[in-house]
Amino acid sequence: MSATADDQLTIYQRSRAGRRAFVAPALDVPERPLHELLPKELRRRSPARLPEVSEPEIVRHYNRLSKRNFDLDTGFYPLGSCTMKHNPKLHERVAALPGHAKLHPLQDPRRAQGALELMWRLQDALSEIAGLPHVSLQPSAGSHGELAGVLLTRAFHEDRGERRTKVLTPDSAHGTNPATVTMAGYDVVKVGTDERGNVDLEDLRAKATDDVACLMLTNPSTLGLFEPGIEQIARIVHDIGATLYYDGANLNAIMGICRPGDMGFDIVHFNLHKSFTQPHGGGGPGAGPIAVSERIEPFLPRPQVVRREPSGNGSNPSLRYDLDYDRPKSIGRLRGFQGNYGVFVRSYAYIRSLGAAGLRDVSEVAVLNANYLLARLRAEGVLEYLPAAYERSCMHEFVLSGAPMKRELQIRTLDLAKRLLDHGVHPPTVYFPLIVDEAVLIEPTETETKETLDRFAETLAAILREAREDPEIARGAPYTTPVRRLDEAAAARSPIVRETL
Amino acid sequence: MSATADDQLTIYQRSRAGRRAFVAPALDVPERPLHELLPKELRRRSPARLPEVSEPEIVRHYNRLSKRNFDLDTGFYPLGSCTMKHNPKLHERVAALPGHAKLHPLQDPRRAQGALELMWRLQDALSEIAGLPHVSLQPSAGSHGELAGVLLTRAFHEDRGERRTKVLTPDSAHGTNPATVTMAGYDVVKVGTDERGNVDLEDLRAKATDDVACLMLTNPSTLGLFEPGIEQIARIVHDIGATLYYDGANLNAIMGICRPGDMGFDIVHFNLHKSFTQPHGGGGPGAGPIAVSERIEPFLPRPQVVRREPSGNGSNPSLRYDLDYDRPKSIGRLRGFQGNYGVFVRSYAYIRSLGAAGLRDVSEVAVLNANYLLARLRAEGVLEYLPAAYERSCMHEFVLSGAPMKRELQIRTLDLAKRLLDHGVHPPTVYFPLIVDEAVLIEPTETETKETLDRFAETLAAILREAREDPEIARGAPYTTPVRRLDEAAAARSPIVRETL
Amino acid sequence: MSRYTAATDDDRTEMLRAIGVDSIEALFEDIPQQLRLGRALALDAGLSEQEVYAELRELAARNVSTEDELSFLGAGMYDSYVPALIDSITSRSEFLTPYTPYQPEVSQGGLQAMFEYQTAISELTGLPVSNASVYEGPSAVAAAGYIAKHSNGRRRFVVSRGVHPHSRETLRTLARGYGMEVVEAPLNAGTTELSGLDHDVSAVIVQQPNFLGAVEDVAALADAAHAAGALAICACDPIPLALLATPGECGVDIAVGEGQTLGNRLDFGGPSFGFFATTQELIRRIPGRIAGEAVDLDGKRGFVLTLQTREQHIRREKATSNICTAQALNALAGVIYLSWLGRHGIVELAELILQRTVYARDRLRALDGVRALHQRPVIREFALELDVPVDRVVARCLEQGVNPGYPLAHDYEEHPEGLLVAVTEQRSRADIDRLAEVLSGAIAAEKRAVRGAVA
Amino acid sequence: MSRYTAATDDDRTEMLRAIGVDSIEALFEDIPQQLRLGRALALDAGLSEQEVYAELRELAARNVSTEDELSFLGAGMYDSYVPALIDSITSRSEFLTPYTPYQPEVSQGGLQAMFEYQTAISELTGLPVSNASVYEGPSAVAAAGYIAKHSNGRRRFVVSRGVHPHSRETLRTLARGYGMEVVEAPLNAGTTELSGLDHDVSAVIVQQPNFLGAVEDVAALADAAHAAGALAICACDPIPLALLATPGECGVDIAVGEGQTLGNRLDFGGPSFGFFATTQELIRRIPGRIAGEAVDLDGKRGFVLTLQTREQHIRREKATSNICTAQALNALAGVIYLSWLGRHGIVELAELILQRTVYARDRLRALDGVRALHQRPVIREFALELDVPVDRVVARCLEQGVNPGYPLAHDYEEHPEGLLVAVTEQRSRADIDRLAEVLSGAIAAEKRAVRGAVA
Ligand SMILES: Cc1ncc(COP(=O)(O)O)c(C=O)c1O
Ligand SMILES: Cc1ncc(COP(=O)(O)O)c(C=O)c1O
Repeated sequence: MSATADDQLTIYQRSRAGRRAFVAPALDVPERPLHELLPKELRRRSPARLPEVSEPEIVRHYNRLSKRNFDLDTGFYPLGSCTMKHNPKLHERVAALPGHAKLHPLQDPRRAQGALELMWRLQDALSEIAGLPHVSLQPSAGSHGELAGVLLTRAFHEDRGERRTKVLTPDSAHGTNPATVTMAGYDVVKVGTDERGNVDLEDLRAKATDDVACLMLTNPSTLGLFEPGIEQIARIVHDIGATLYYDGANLNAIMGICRPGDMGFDIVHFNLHKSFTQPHGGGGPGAGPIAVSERIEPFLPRPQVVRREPSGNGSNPSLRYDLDYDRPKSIGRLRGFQGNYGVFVRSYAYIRSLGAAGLRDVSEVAVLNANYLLARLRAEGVLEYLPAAYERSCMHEFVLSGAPMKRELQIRTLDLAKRLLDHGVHPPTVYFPLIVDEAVLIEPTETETKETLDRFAETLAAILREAREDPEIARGAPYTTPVRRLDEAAAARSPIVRETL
Repeated sequence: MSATADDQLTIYQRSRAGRRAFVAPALDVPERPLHELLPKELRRRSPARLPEVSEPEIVRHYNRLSKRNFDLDTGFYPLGSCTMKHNPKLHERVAALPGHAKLHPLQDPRRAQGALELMWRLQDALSEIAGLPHVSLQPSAGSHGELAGVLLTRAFHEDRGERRTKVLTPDSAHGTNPATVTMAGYDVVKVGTDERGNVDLEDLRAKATDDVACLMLTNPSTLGLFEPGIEQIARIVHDIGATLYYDGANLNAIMGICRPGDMGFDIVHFNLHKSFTQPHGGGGPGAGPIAVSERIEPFLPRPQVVRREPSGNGSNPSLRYDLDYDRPKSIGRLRGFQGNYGVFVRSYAYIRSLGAAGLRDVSEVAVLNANYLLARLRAEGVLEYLPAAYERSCMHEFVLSGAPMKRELQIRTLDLAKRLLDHGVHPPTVYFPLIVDEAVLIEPTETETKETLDRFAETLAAILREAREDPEIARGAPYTTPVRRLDEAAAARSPIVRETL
Repeated sequence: MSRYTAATDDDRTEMLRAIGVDSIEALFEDIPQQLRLGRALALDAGLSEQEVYAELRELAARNVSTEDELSFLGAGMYDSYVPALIDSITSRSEFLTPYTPYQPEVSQGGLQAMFEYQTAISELTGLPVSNASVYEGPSAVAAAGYIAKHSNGRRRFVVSRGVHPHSRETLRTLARGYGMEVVEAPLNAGTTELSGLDHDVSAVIVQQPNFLGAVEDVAALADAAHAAGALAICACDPIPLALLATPGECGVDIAVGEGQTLGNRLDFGGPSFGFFATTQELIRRIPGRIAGEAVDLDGKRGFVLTLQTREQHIRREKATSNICTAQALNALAGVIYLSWLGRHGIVELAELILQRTVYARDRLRALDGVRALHQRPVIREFALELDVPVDRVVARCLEQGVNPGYPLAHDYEEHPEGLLVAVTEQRSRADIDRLAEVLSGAIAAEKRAVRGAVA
Repeated sequence: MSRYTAATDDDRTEMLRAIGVDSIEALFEDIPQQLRLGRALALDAGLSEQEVYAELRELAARNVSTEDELSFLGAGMYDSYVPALIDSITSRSEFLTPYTPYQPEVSQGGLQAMFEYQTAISELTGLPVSNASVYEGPSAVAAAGYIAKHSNGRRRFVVSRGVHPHSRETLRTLARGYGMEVVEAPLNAGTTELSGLDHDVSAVIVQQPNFLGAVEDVAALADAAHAAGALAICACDPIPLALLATPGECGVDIAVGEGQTLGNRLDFGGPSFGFFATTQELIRRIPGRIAGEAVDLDGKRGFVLTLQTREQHIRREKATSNICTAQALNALAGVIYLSWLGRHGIVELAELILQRTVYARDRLRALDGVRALHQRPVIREFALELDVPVDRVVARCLEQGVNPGYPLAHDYEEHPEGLLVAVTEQRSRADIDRLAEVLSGAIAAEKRAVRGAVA
């Protein structure tokens, strides 16, 4: 079971001239000389040097590579802000049904009624969960949903003849928020966080000027805290005529408990790959549907999935669900076709499996698990070195600061994270949110058992004990992983981003 | 990536009262009290203490367990006599098509024409490969095929009014052969092997008396050698009125090159899980179809898949392929239903993928790889300690004897095998065939690359070098596996074969 | 054609040079020239992957699967739902591709799964010892017979006519080899009637529920067997065991059965697995692989194949069975399935099936032209008898997309118009109601047709 | 309902005690009472696994997939064959479930696969730098525009009318945000006509082959762009790149494209992946993740996410893109697919498609009532123009189980009766012949119907 040196070869290094996996179907039409069909000057001069390998080699290569990954089905993965919950296997099965997986996106809607109905029902469910009446499934991920949201904001203001220039984001915001703001042509204005971890209302009021188009907020925030002043915040934002945007990355804390729409948000994005269990795939695919209020609706991307009410004169019943392109105020498309349908199938299956009670249970247990883990860490003495950034009960995740640990044990948050790898646990998110020094953001999710949380707490305590004895151990970690610490700085200085052939 | 202690728990040890993965569909019929439906005295008194675990736990448990297995998609697996060739992924896909996987075995043959045609075509292909006119797909594995074969032999003799009592098997035979002979009510008579590794013709002649019902032979033999005297052997056996049985475990060496039927064999079994790539599944499933000569045909198990020729008067075209039960001389069924159809789908797909030329290429490369590896081991000096049991060119596998190694380096074949584990290679078959002292039976198969064979040869050489320095290392191996050497003797003395709850 | 082989022309040249021959042909020198085939095999040319897929899909499309009709076929294999996590786990190469775990140090995954499986089977059957699987249900019955013969040396099996016809036939086939006589005990009012058991009887073999769906009084049957000094062997359907008195509780010596419903596909009859459980006394006679607990050099718990001296590779002609490759992957699916159901889930599932089965029996027996074939308790399957030719009724139902069950005539000439109807958790009340409607219509139409023909 | 959560009642009690509160409710104290929902969500009750499966299967059954008809739909996504080994690998939890590889020591599998993917894209496009994926083709075009804007600060994009309508629209949507004007360059005789490029032009954007299937002279277009000081951006279909002059050879600055045909399913339009390749000069402006080589403490080769200072989590409002989650798993399928094809296979595949496409175009243009829309070389798709209303002809074909292609009218009012026909390796000569027959019949029928209506 030990790794062999051979494990490290790339697929290109395994290539040998003449090997192959692919066998082409026979040419069954009269063959015409290539130069007649494609003049030489349009043809490539040198071949693409793809690897030459047999099928067993490809299978073994990628199987071995897979073993160099840590994954959710192997162990605990409390990566804060990422909602690494169990990915039910049923979802892969239903998404693979040929009626879903082999459906061409340009199929006539009459011949894709199942797909359109599924999308419509998913819109409906997301609308209910968000507490907002309209949904577009189009965006491909959270940050794409953000972009949609800010572009909607722009269209909304422009439609009213207003040109606003700024978007507010808390200093605790995820990086995609300010990046999105710039991409959508606005200037970012940062709003501070108060000593309890909430939006600093004073600062917000000061910055809430009438050239502000929008406030983007995550609630619970990236600190894992619910904004108790959310109603005031909404009032301040709406009073200046701006929109209130909900970054839904943390929706897992509140499903069925409270709703962004009821809090006053105009636009919400969902991360179906977080709260709704689309597997993360090592960095996608995901989907970032958005839900919006009535006033934003006219601007939604096109096409929109609609249900046509059967008209009195018995209009075509085969077109009950349709794609509506006739949206004159729409901001337009954000991508090709109708969105990441394969993801919709999975998330829809999830919602159907759990129903209302199940979704609420998800959030309750997510919050219970986080608070329990926090309590357990306290009981283990871990918080002495890694105090909670804010002393209050958290939602589905919480932030510790490794600053005292760094000071007193001479190990950094990074070292702690790396040492966890040797214990078969994926580290939490580290150094985010930026406003907490040596931050450790821990999100256990609802699908973990109490035993797993207990073991994690004990492991952290053990690492701290070990560091008290000998900090060098953590500083040199990890030791048992396929590679040890990698020199990222050197890699970025002179980047090698492809194999030299 | 390191294993945690938690890795070793059984699913029962993970159980906590109240957890569950299963959600029952709603009861949609009027509920009747249980005691009305099943009187108490017919009911079980205590529940089956199955584990109580949530779905994420089950997934993680078995995923982790899987990582404690070595497999063919991880590395080289030269387990002699087992033909550990690549298992094409296409086969899993086609076997899972609902039309195959969800077909009830008692479906009306008119409504299972695709399945019956597939079986018929597979029979046809196997018949051509074996050079024998009739095939039954029914047996579930090689040893089941053997049993079918010896029962056919019995039926054949009894039909002629003869009662024979003995079956001959070479001393190199696989254990299933003699075990089968006993199960079929015959006495085993062992035939010796000559100094070239062939059946000792003198001994055979001496034992070929007219109370012998059958000779069971593997060709190439379990020594990886082709019997050059096969024609003489067949003559001897047929001269006494006995049948000649072909153990097809080693068919991978000769597909498209020569055929058991042409050699004079009456009955052949195939191991679809060896030559025809059904994945071994950690010990099955497999399938052991048999091919037979005309004189054996009347006795084949029932039902038999047949093709009905369309009759002149236009008889039912929907019954072109059928199950024929009307076989008065049949030995009867050997199992439930029609055999391991899921295996047939895979092997049929394999035959269709490769065709005649591809199958021949399989055998050529299997033999090339084996001979090359033997040559490479010689070049590495490995044969000085582990000489080939017989000095001649081998077929698809070859046997070394670890006796000199044991004598000179003080490590046994077992130690060598265990030390290989630390190098990420599965050991060859060891201590079989029984007639070679400290036997090592190596079958590389055709799907391995030259580089893999080279590396294996170098690894063996390195282990021998290491043993020359310090034999203790090999004797204590393995070191890098999930567990180290296990005390099998103690386990067998007081067997614990289930978890105590 | 070389997609699965890697030897390029250059490789071949180099390898042949290393071997010291100048052609691959030369490696086959031991094969007498006159035995060489000398032509290509008469098989169609190889195809690309997409073409093979298309062909296999076309063949599949000519089968009517349980997804294509409303099926009440059972009679030994059942259209039960296979949860997705089973595919996900059993398709992992680490479980799918290894051989039988001869090297325990790198096979702990498979071995521990076997141990867990054995525990589950032991719990289900109430017997302390289970092996790691045999081929399937009917051959498990025959394997049990072989053990009985060896354990008491008697010469006759008494097998209930309620045992699956395939099991009875398989037993006969194999018994002929190992030299045993097989006689049948009749059914009376749906259950087995034992009489005249003498001291030649090696084992009495019954099935629970029996082939006609009736729940047997297994304890009484086992008592009768033991009274004659014979072993009691019971073939059981595993899911009903969640509710029924276990073989262990009934005094059965060997419990076997078909494992397909435990997380395995129908697959037109296989591969599935057979389970085999017995008492502590018979542990050293059990066929096939058994995983056992062991400790490693460091004192760590681990698992090995144990009691190997029973087996063919060690004991050869004295082995307790010739089985080698069994059904490990299918048994793995079995233990995952049972863990998925869990202690309470299996009871809930069995009760759901029971309730729906009783509903279905009551619904159908109330139809004009339909009688229940027996009055015994049933649990997932029941037998009916029709007033009109069952084959023609079935054909009429099939036309409407309903497969009403398995006609008994093939196996029970005493029930020429018998029909065996199976209910699984995938058949809802609405499905059963539809069956009732279609069956009733078919019978009425058949009656009209008969009257029409007569008139 | 708790199949995915494990907290039993006992667990809950114990955990709440440890937290020091007496109800879960208490943990939500920060949420103002008046904001609590106070009712259950109005969603249907949860279902068992088998019921969810049945529902999703029922929905799937109401879609006509490419397995259910003979489909010549393309226009950006193609019914190409996905080899089985891709499913087998990408369904492994180790690839399926991890997050973006933030911890490289336990993510070498994913990172190395990205590096291999980048190499393959670089080889295909002839450009030295590829990122690890963006969302899909059209948004990749818009992302390329964003880079162009930042690299030269100019204010206008010139986009060929041969670029996929979805790409053009997506570009417009996003350009409106980042403040760029978009103008279209017309097509003439099937290919892009550029004129009047001035110094406001930031980038010229073309597609190869273009939406009407025509092979463009990309080198000439790139030269024209460069002459005006603009960047040349080319959206390419990856399989034809096996034969066509690469973006790199043509002097293109940024090559993007839709990766679906590289081993990804149709999935009604997603998820697939977009690829993004560029020159060494633009490496620090590229959006999204990039895997780079690194060495570990022991000097061992490994891989990391590199150039992270471009990205949103570091650079925030100054990032080169806001992209975070991208399409890693789909790109993995892409690199496996390309390795499966291999150096020669990709050429063989492209040539097969080319030959069949030309055969199909010749076959169809010869039909009565059909004209080729342009005479340019085509490679996997071509546009026709019909004499009769295309919608009605398509409807007639659909009735016969043939989907003849994509009507152009929706996107090109200048081609009201245009039809875009795509050929993949899964459409055989016999399939094309059948299309010809059905299409010809449909046109004839339509002509008759028109004549009949007129008469
Ligand atoms: C708080 C927050 N917002 C936005 C995002 C961006 O989502 P995505 O990765 O789906 O684009 C993330 C993802 O990590 C997040 O945690
Ligand atoms: C030579 C030989 N014969 C027979 C068998 C038995 O085959 P099976 O395991 O399929 O029953 C084997 C399997 O290892 C074998 O190698």
